[in-house]
Amino acid sequence: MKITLKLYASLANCLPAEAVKNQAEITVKSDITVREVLDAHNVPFDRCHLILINGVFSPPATAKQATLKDGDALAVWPPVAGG
Amino acid sequence: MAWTRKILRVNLTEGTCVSEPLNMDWALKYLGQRGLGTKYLMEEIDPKVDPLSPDNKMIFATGPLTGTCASTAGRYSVITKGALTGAIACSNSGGYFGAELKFAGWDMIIFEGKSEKPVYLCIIDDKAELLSAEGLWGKSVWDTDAAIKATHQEPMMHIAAIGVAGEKGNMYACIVNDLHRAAGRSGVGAVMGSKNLKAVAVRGTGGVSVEDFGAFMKSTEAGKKALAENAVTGEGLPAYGTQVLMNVINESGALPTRNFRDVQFESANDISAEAMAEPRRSDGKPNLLTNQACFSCTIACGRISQIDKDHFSVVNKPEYWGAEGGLEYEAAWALGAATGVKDLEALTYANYICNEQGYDPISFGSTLAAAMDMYEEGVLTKKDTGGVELKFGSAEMLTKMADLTGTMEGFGEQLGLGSKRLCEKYGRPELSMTVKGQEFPAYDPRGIQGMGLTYATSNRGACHLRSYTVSSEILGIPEKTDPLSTDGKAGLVKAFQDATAAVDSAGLCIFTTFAWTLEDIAPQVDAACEGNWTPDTLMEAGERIWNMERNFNLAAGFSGKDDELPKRLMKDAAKTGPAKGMVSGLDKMLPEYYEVRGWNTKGVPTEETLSRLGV
Amino acid sequence: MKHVIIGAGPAGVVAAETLRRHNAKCSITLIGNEGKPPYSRMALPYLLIDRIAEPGTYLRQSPGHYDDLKIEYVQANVAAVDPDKKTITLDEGAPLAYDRLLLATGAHPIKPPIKGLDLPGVHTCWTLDDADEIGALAKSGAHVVLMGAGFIGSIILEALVLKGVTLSVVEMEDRMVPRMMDEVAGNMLKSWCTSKGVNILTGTKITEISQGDDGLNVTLDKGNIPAAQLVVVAAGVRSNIDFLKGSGVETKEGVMVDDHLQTNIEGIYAAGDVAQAKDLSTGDFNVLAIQPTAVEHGRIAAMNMGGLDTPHRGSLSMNVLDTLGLISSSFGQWMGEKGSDSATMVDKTNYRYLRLEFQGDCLIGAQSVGLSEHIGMLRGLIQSGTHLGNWKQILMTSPHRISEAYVSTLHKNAS
Amino acid sequence: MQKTLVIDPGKCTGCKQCELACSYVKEGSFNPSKSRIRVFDFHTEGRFVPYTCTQCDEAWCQQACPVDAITTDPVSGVKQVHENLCVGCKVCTIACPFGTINYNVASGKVVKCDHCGGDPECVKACPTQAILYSDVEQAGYDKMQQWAGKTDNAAPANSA
Repeated sequence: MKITLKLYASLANCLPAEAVKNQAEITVKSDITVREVLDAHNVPFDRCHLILINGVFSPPATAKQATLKDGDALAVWPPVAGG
Repeated sequence: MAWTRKILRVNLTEGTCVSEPLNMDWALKYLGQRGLGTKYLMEEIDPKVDPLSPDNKMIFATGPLTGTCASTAGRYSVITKGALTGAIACSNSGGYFGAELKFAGWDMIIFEGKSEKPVYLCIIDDKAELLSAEGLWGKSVWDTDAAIKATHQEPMMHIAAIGVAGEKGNMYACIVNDLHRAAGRSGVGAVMGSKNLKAVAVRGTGGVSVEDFGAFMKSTEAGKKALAENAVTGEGLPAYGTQVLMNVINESGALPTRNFRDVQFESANDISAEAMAEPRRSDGKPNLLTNQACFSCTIACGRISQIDKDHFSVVNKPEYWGAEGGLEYEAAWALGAATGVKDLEALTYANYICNEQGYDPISFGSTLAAAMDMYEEGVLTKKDTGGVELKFGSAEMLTKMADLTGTMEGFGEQLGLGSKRLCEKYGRPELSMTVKGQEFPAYDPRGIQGMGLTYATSNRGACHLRSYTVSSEILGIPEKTDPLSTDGKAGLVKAFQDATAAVDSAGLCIFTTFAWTLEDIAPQVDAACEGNWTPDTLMEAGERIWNMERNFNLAAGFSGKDDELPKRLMKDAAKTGPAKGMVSGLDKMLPEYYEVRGWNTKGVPTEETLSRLGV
Repeated sequence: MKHVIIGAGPAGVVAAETLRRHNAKCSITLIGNEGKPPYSRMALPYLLIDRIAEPGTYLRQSPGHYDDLKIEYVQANVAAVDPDKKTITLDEGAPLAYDRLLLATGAHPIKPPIKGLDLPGVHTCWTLDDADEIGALAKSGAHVVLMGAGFIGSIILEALVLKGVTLSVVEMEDRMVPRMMDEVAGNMLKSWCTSKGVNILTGTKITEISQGDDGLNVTLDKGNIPAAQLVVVAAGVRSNIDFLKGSGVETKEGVMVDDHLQTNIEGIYAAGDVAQAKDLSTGDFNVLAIQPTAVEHGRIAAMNMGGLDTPHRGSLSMNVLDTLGLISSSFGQWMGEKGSDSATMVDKTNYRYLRLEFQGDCLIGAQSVGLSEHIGMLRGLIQSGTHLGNWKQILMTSPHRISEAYVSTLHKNAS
Repeated sequence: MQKTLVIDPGKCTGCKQCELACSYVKEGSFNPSKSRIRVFDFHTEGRFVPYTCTQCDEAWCQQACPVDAITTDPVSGVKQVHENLCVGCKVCTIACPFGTINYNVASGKVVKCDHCGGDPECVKACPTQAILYSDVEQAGYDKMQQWAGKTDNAAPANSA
């Protein structure tokens, strides 16, 4: 299946080479977990502060259980804030 | 201690500058800056005055911590009855000006009356005088800054000034200090312009003391350590600034786009922090040059940018080739997503002009978006706009309108009315995305429910800085709540509002609260100031200030009916993203909010509440 | 190697110390003639107002300083120099032999040819003894006349006012400190002093002083002033070169030296107020009677005496003055020169003034009033000949940004 | 080992914590105008440059002092003003080609950076490590020294 991986701020270094504007469509196995996607791209998990699946917050603590489905967008940020 | 205990009262009508002692009874109840300045305004003006009349007063107020080494302790606020809103206005600014005012020995300046001719106030320590600004009238903020420093041969002077926008009554004109830091919202610059006051220039060589230096150094050091060790304030903000939110909020489906028609902007990434740091294709340099701290700030979130010299907005205009204050999130959103423009360099240029001529980019972008909405609906035509096609997405149009609004020429004069007046003028008030006349900032209440209540109840009109529930609802600080739910938001908003009022009154920046709670702040305030300052007493002071501001607005003629959101947010559901199909649940939150506030069902504080708080 | 240094002012003392730093063994003799440890004339005004006691004027504070450095400190007047025999004659005792000789005899105050300058109650302010006598007469309420408002006069001026006297200052030039600052600055100082209750008479000459019943009657070429209990003469100084007559050492206003501070006679050097040495700004040879130059001369002369070839690029004229709290300074070609660009900022109300003089994009001179932060940068820029580049244009309209220009160009040069 | 302040303007954010720390320790209140270190703000370059005394070998201030009120610490190389001896004549303020010794009107004495006796407060207060306290051999110091040499009115010695 295919998902969109979006990595921002300092995590952008971990994006695949073909990524454009902080995102890349990647092919993954079915029911892959958030953690598996991040590990596969060497995203330092301790830096993954804000994880959104289709824009909805997914607590980092559940990254090993949270599974993705075809067409999902996984967006991840290190600790950031603004105003 | 901490307070200088001196107020400068400037009567512009009479041309006098008089020193008077600070009312310490009030200081111990309202702390300083926002709280104390508002207390003075409450006591001294009729809330029903015309904001642009000589009877309105304008107060520049520092906090007790302003000028100390507590992190971010360089702030001041401008408190007045807002030109844009007619409500209480309190616009908070950083840079170095606030601290300099304190070093000159003043907690506060109260401006009253109106000068017959343009003047500027020059303060060199305890010497304050009004000087002719006839040669400065018509000049930009930047030129005014340079001219005053040259006149006084004082490169170390810090200057807060209005540009042409403020002179000509742009309703959301701001007061810009240190070239690119602004008391930005509610049209405080228009009030200053109405008084014929061009600038306030300060040089201070005195020191600021605190009550207990030992305890103060210990608590501020602990505070700075906490900021440094916190990943958000220690790494995220200095590296990416507030602009990192562009993609976060867009992904969350709460980035208001094209005058709130949409909640996601397809080109958000082009105008984000990530884009600012990316080398440009044109010249190989990134838009972002470096970051800058305000006085005493150990976070340093400020952006300093440089526009590509060949970009259409600055080609042949070398005065814009140097480094200047760059895009912060709110400005990038208002100038970009709200208007549908994705040209980062054009946004940067428009932001420069906002700083140079002194007007609020949030209100400007939102007003322009409303005008575009009306243009696309055929309400406005080329005849109205001076031949310009006001279509969403045009970078050339954005920069042109920024120029015109800065000098209040052509259609810029219409844009200077602000969204509410403009839409009313053309018979489409519902297209104005405002509360109490003030334009929304960069969070869509359909995607972040708490912000709907925040906007509706903000005492200065729609504003994110009165209770930044985004912190909890999106970023999980201090704890995560569901942005799509209205549950518990009344209490959350109240807690954020009260805590923020306390932080704003201490002289600190609200951004510290990404890492600090009142548990971190109270020891710093307590060591600096007389009185007993604990998290509880700070919270209580915050609540007291909130209720006082509410009372001002009620006396000014506002009521619970003004705690509302535009129809678009209540009726038109979000089209995409997590909030797809949702509208704001304000109607559910508001009654609960009144209840937790101790207000009656009409939104009026009960006698019991007021007496409990000693308002 | 036997080094003899005549004169125990800053030039002499620094020379002695420099010699010792570079050579542990050589013999060093330092000759003073005031019966005091080496002291600083710069400190006299502060002695006058009791901010310091006499030991506070000493050039070196640690007891035994000269003994520790094995510098023989001798009290004597030098009567003559004999270059052929390489000896000097003292007014008492046997001649003293030298291998290298440094003339650091300084200067003495000028007493203009005006009748009455020898009367009791008329003093120069040059020595510790002078300070004692002035101190005794400058009592609170006394009327004191200060003759000359040059650099030295202006330094004494403040001390006299602080003593509580009623002060009249008579300056024959059209302004105060005419050899240090231009009309704008000089008049700013005058107006400042006047506002502080000092009677400043510029363009006025003292023609005669005579003893009257109430004190000294001071006659002016125009106008009148009350009788004075004290007249202080500060009419400039002149190098002490009389003892060199017949020695063969070339003198003009001072002792002529080359770019190694050596006189026309090998082995004899001169430094400080007595030396007519190279002026950095003009390349001319002038007497530059100021403390920093004395120190520089002393150091460079000693290096050369000790065998370390050390050319002297020229000294920069500079002065700083505190006139009743108003601080002023001047550097180099403060009056500009032919073809130089001038940038000025004047704020008469607040007694602030800055004038910069440029040759091309280099600063060649400056003067300031009411500014005291980072003023040394003016020296740095002039002396280093730093090219200011784009900053020159900025400074032409905004001279007050000089410290920014300095730091900016310094960093460009350093990196 | 002699240590010196090594300043990296590239890291400075312009927050002035160094000025606050310096003025607190030296003057007893928060007062940047009395700080011995000053941050210059080059706005149109987006550059902030902390600036203070380099404790130069030439010690112009010390040489120029007419009353021996400035001494060099033999171990640290720091030039110190002895307040009890300084008469406030200001000759050092014009002699120092760096402009880093300044007159303090309130005390009537001159003031300059003295590395806080070997534990500089500005270094501790800097949140971005733009100011470090390091061995003199650190890069950058030599270059400052070369520039300092240009201000010497003695030409470089041929044999020193």
